[in-house]
Amino acid sequence: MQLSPVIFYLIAALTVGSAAMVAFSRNIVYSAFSLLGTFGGVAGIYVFLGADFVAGVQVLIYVGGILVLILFAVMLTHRIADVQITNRSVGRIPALVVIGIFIFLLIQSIRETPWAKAKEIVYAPTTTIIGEWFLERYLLPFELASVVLLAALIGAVVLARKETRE
Amino acid sequence: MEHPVPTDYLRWIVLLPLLGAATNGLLGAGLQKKLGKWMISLLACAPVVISFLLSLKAFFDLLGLKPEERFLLDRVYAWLSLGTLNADVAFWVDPLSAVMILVVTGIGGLIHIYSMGYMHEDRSYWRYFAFLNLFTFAMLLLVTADNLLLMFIGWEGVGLCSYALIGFWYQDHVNARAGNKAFIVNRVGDFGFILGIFLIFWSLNQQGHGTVTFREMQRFVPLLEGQEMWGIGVATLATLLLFIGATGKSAQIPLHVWLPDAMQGPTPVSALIHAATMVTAGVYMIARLHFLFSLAPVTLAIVATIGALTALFAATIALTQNDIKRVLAYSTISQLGYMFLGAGVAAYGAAVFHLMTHAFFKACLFLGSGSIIHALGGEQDMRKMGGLRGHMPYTFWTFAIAVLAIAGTPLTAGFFSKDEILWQAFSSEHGSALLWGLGVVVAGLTAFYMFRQFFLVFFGECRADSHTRAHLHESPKVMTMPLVVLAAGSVVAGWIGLPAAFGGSLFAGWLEPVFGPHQEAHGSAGLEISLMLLSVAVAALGFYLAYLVYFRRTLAPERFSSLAGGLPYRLSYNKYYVDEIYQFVFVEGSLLLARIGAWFDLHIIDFVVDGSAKLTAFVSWLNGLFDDYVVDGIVNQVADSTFAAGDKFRKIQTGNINSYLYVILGAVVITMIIKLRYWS
Amino acid sequence: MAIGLAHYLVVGAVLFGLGLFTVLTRRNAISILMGVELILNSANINYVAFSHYSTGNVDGQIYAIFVIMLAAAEAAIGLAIVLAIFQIFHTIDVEAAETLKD
Amino acid sequence: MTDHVLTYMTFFPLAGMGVVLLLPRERHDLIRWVSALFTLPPLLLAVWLYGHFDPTKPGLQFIEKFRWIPDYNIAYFVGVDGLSISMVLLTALLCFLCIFASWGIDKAVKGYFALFLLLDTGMMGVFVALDFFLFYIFWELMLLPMYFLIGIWGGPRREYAAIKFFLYTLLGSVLMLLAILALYFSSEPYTFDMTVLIAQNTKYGTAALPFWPFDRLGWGFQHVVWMALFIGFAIKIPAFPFHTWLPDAHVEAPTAISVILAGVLLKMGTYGIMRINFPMLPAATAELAYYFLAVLGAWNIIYGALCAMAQTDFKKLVAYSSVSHMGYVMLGMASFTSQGINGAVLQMFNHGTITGMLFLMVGVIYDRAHHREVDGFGGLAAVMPVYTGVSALALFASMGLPGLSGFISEVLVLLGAWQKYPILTVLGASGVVLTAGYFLWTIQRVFLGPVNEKYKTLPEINGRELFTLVPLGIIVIILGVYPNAILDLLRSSLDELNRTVIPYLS
Amino acid sequence: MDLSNLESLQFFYPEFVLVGTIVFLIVLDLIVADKRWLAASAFLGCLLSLWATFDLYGSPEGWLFHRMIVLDNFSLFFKVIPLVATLLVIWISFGCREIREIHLGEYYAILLTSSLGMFFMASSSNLLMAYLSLELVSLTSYILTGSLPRNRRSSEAALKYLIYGGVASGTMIYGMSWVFGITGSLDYARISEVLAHAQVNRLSLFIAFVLILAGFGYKVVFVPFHMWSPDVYQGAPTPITAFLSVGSNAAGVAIMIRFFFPAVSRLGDQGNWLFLTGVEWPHFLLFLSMVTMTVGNLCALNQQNVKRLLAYSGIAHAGYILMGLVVLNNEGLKAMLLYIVVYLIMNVGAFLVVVIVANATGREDIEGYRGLAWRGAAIPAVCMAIFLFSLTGLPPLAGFVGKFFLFAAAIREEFYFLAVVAIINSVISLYYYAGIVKTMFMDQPNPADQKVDMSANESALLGVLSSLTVVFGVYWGPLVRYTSESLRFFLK
Repeated sequence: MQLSPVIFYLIAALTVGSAAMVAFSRNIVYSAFSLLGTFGGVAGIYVFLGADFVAGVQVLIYVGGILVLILFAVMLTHRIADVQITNRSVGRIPALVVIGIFIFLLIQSIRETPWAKAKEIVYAPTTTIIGEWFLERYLLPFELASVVLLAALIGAVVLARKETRE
Repeated sequence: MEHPVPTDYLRWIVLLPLLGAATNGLLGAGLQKKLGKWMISLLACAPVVISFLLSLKAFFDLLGLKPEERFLLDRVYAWLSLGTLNADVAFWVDPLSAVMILVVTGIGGLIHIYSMGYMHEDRSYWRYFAFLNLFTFAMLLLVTADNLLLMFIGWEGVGLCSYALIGFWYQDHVNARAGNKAFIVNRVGDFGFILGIFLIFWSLNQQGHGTVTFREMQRFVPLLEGQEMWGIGVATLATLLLFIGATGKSAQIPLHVWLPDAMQGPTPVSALIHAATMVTAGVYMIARLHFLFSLAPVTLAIVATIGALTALFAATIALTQNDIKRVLAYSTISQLGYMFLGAGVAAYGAAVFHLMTHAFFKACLFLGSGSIIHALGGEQDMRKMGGLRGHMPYTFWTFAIAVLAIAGTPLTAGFFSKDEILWQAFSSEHGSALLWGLGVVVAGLTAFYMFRQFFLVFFGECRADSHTRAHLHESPKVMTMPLVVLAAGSVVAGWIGLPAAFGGSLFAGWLEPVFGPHQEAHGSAGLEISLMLLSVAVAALGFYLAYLVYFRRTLAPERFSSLAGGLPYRLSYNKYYVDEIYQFVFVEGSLLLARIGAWFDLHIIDFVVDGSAKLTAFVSWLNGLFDDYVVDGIVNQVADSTFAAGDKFRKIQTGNINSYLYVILGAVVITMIIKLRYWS
Repeated sequence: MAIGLAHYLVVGAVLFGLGLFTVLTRRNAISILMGVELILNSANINYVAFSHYSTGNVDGQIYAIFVIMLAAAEAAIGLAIVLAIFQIFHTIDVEAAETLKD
Repeated sequence: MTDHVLTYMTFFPLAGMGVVLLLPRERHDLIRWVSALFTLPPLLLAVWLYGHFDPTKPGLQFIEKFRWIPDYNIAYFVGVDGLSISMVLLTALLCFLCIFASWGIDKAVKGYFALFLLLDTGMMGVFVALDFFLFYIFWELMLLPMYFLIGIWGGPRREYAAIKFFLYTLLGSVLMLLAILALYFSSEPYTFDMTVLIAQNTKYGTAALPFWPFDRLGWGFQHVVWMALFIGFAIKIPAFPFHTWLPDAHVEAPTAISVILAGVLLKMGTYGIMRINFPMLPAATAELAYYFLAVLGAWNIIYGALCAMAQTDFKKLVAYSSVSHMGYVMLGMASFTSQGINGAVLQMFNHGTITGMLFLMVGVIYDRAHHREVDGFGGLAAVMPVYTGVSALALFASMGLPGLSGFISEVLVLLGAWQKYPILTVLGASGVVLTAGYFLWTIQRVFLGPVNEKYKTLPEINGRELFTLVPLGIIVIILGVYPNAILDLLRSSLDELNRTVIPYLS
Repeated sequence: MDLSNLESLQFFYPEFVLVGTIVFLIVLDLIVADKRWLAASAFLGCLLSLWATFDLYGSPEGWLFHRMIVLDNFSLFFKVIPLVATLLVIWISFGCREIREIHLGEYYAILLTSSLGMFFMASSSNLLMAYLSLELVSLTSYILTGSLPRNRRSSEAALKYLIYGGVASGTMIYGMSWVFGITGSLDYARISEVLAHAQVNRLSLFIAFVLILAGFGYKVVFVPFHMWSPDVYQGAPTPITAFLSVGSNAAGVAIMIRFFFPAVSRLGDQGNWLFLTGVEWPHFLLFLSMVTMTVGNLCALNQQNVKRLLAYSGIAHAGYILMGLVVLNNEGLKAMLLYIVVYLIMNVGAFLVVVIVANATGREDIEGYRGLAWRGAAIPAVCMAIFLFSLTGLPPLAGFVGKFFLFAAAIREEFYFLAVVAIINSVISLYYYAGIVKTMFMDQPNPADQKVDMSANESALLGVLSSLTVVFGVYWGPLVRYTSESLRFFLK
């Protein structure tokens, strides 16, 4: 199955463009909303790569969860009444130069590197196999992840709890 | 020389005074309080007297031996033995040291006795005698030591005692300073002396015979011939170094400066240390090492020249001094110059002879002056004396004899010994007419200044104040008796050393085993007698001038002092400004160096040390500054753009992540670029 | 031109760069967190792409899922902390609370 | 008992420290007496050792060796030869006397004596250790108590002095650690055993290392290791220019600690060089001794003397005189002659006793007058005659007056050095004159002259103080008259040591 | 041995015990009123887990859970370290005034979870496990740091920590993705195999390693990934600071060793490791090591807050520890493990004294320690001096032994320059450590300063830690043997 490069480029442009918005926007709310575009674009790329389950997770968790949390944080810490919400940056020009060189070097080495090659490239639904592996090969990480989440849960409670003892 | 006669009593000659010193030093204060001063006197004088008796015994023991076997040795224990170095604590007596121990214990004993009277009023009576005994010990050690290192102990020991006794009345800074000066100047000399020892030892060691023992040195020293160091013959260099030591101890140019100041000590001390014994150590040392000096004609020439010049130089200073003891001090220097002149022309016997006679008359002079000072209540300025002849008959007569002796009046001891030296200076192969001439001039000057003193003190009007005059008195017996003995010695002692022209010298014969056969003079007996007459004439001229100026007062002293615009007078009166020059060059110089050193230490080295600490702190501070201002500072300046409204939350910042990420990224980028180039 | 591994990786690299840029230039904590999310996404693109092109199995995808999950956990805790600070802001005098100075 | 005599000597004070810590803190006198009690056995044992040591044998005696950490070939290995036994004697004696010199300490008495006893163990250990690792442990063990003893019980600038001392010596000792490790990894099999390391001394390379600056200097492995060790030791000696910790530390330290510092600690530098650099790195020693021992030694003599001359603080003056006197030790050991090297060790011993006396004596007037300005006194001889007598003995001994111990060692050193370095010897000998200069000047200013009205009623030296000074004075006199008392111990060991280096002398 | 999930369980009980304790704590928190039970059960749980860990010694080495984690002595060692650290921290927390304000049920549960994460950091043999465990430790650390209620300092520290952690781990997983892309596997053994045989692009591998180092470096706290540590150390409750300074540091070292040695390098014949030519991460680390110790020490010089000072000193110590990595042989690794043990003892000891002082006076600045020895706290002051001098590396204290082995490793491989830099740093470090000692002993207390006293359990722990510091300084044979034993990797 061959997807049109045009669509790929569109999605890639969406991803990168929104990311640039996140990076460059002077308004923190804009930045936060631009994340939506990036996350969505990345989900699209996952689809391109035949990772349907991951794409779903991306949308559910990133867009549905993390983005909301971030927006929440932005809103909480900025009075909504403030019209001019600034998100100043410092030292953009040198950063741009360094990062530019860095990206250039990354791309350069990406092109030169003989990446591992799969025997064949298949496009098939992955949910089943992921589910199986979670319970077989990746059982330990899976369980560990639950501990992580438990800890995060408790932690969030510990950190954000309003003190009652007084 | 090869086979010493072992004995075991020599050690007591040396150690008894030490014992006396130790007893008085440790217990003296208590004894003096409980039992009185007589106990101190007893403890101090008895050892010296016994030492003298033992010395006599040693002398007669020597007499009983065949001349070439006259050599007693008392080996106590092995002192230092490392590698090839072997130095024992051992004492020896040969004819030369026999003379010395007799002089030291004999004259020393008399001075001890004299001191009983002189120091009777002093609170620290015990301390005085402890030091005096200690000095006697050190001097005896010096003359009986059988090796150079042991001799060095005595050598420095006399310096120490001299220091302690000069500064005996330490509560006056002047005295303390004089003591310091004596010690330090002596140290300079010792510095040369010890280096000389090293050089001799190692040079002999190179020949396989490293030794510091005199009798072995005498055997092996000829091996040194031809050896060189720094382009100078080893024998010459070694003797020069040793001679530095001798100039220090015997107050020769240029290290003579301490002796006049040393007169700050009690007068008997001046008599014993600064006239009769310690200052002659240099002469003794040269005589002792004559075999070495004989190998070094250059050194001998230098010794003779220095001796002659010192004699002249000191004599000219003595002409103008007003302090009774200072005149004697310069006279001592001058007489020591004679001895060096004698030694320098290889007439060691003559030098030692003069040493001995000089001990008598100079001790007599000093003790006499002590008696005078005692009578005048401490007054030392001759301008405030005069007319003492009637008040102090013993002192006057003994002083007169001693003056005659030192002035070289025929038939006195001084006459024979001085003329022996002058004759040798003229006739010896190392001598010259010039040296002789200098000696004769000095003889004239000596006569002048001695009689000047004599007349100023004993004749004319008494210039002391009335109070002092009222208390004028002759000194007690305990003081005058030694004067009498010494005065007698000043006459008689010379007769054992008659010139060859008058029948030859017993003394020279006695020393023959040490110095080898008496050198036959080049000149005839007639020449010797005519030269002798010439010098007597010069001395008589000196006497006459003094007579005119200070007795008859027909010739005003100003006639002399205003010569050539008064410059010679001022030079002489101010001792040629040598003290001032030394003070400026050496004392101030080393203090300056010291200050520079301390400054360097405090400011440069510590600066570097503290500086490196400070630098570290500074770098650390910069580091902190970077964090606080560059990184956080950037942050704080844009504080209003925080994630809270207004500026209330300005501290909720990410801090310095950015700068450090720059650093990381920069480093990574640079490394990558390097690596890319490396691969392409 | 066919779309291959390199394309995805380049998108990942650019995203990574932009994430780093955000981290570098922003002073605001939440903005930096956004930058972190960009970095995480760029890594995830890589994993999924490698999973597709290089290994042919779902190792990479699973890795990506874990990353997403941990990002969520981290965001939750981050929010909780921000909330905690917010609480203090309302209850405690800011000047008095300014304790963390060096 | 006799099998472990060195161990007992070393650890008795440590046991004493334990006991002192258990005592109630208010019982000051009890603490003092217990401390004295625990420093006495090492002294008695040292005397016993002195009697039973066989001076004719050059090797090590009273050896004890136990495996300590066998995985790394680290052993508890102690023993003495002529070189160390003299130092052991000195340490035992000074520690015992210094307990009495510390009687006046009344601040945190318990802590003071506990630390003092710990220090004692450290010092003793350094001199008996034959395992390099053990040596290093003991070496560093001294640092901590010293730091506290200066820092807590010292004078007004004690903190600065303490930290300066600490930093200096630590810098030196870590460099030493590097050298120790380098030697360890050069041995076969890896070992810290000094005797083995010495036996393998031909193995350490002398070929110039291929990088700057060693290629220029022509320094090989052995030279670099030598240098690292040397710096460590030179700081302790202290050799110019590493000496500036010394005036500060000495001046600020309490009297007893100054005595220990000057009497024992300084010796460790020269001891280390002789114990380690000489036999272990003979080739480098032969090559570098001229510059770093002889020249530096002569320079130390003169420089220290000049600095001393400019001081007005009595204690600082004595401190700088130590710099000067340690120069003789360096010069002597660089001579590689029997006289020089024996003289050097004898000088170490003598300097220990003499400087001990000097510091004790400064302590006595400081306790009375509460200052140490040389110019602030005057005429003390009339007020405190006994004290003056004892002080004069110490000062004259320090000046190298014949008949006292200082003279013997200085003369031996200079005599030994003359053969190899005549010019340096001349310079060194001129230090004798300078020393006389500043000490005499000091005597004049402090003891002579008119009595200072302020101090007319100063009490005479008391029995306890006299008790600390007199034994040292007696030793000073005895060794001046009969130096063989120590030289006999040293001779064969040091000549043996000399023989390891001599073949490398060009 | 390559075990499947169920088979693995028999070698998994230390973790099980720990997880069980965590759950038990959460439940217990709801039931009991006396919170001392919580501490007791947490302590007991850790003790049990520790016992279980020791019980595992001697069991066969191998992979567990489909090659997710490895069972070997090395991983056991790094289970013991966090457990011991946790035990000590629980003990310290017990009497700590700050901690009393925290909800103890959650506090202990999170603490133990963090410890659990450290277990996996040391044993993971898979990039995913490495990331996961690292994140687990990080997340719990953020929580612990921010756990002081109504404490702005603590919350700010937590936020800072979180942000740095996020950046670091993000960077790390980007690097890991490249490793994954190059080798086609997440499994360490497979990665090692591919790297040994296949032709790989050195440049991209190097970039990947550097990026991964960001994640590790952030845990080990070396420059330039150290910036969080002063603020976090200062802001966190003191027992947690102690925990982070030793536990998370050690875990970071563990994961780093595990990745860079068995996964990337190959073991040579003489116990030296051969790394891929052309990928000079050791050189990079050599440089980082020197910079880290220098920056840490220099910054510590100016600090006025003891916790902050200890944070910077911790950075310096991370630099020393890195020395062991740089020399690329087992001696160096052994020295690192040894150093971690002694660092654990002395650093926890130092923090314990900080807690004691803070309990009594509420102060953490050096000025608050003025004349401590004369304020009734002679014993804590003496112990503090012992710990600080041990941190300096003075014999006969344990810290010396640690440094000794590091220096020995460096000298043996002829890294003289590194050794000299380390030495100069030791000397510099003396200055600020001695500064505290000086304040405690040589300065006189102000009349206003409170007296300091301590409870029995604190003094007991203090006694144990300080005597261990001394004992290990003198007799460290068994310790070295234990660490050499622990240096056995399971390699296929």
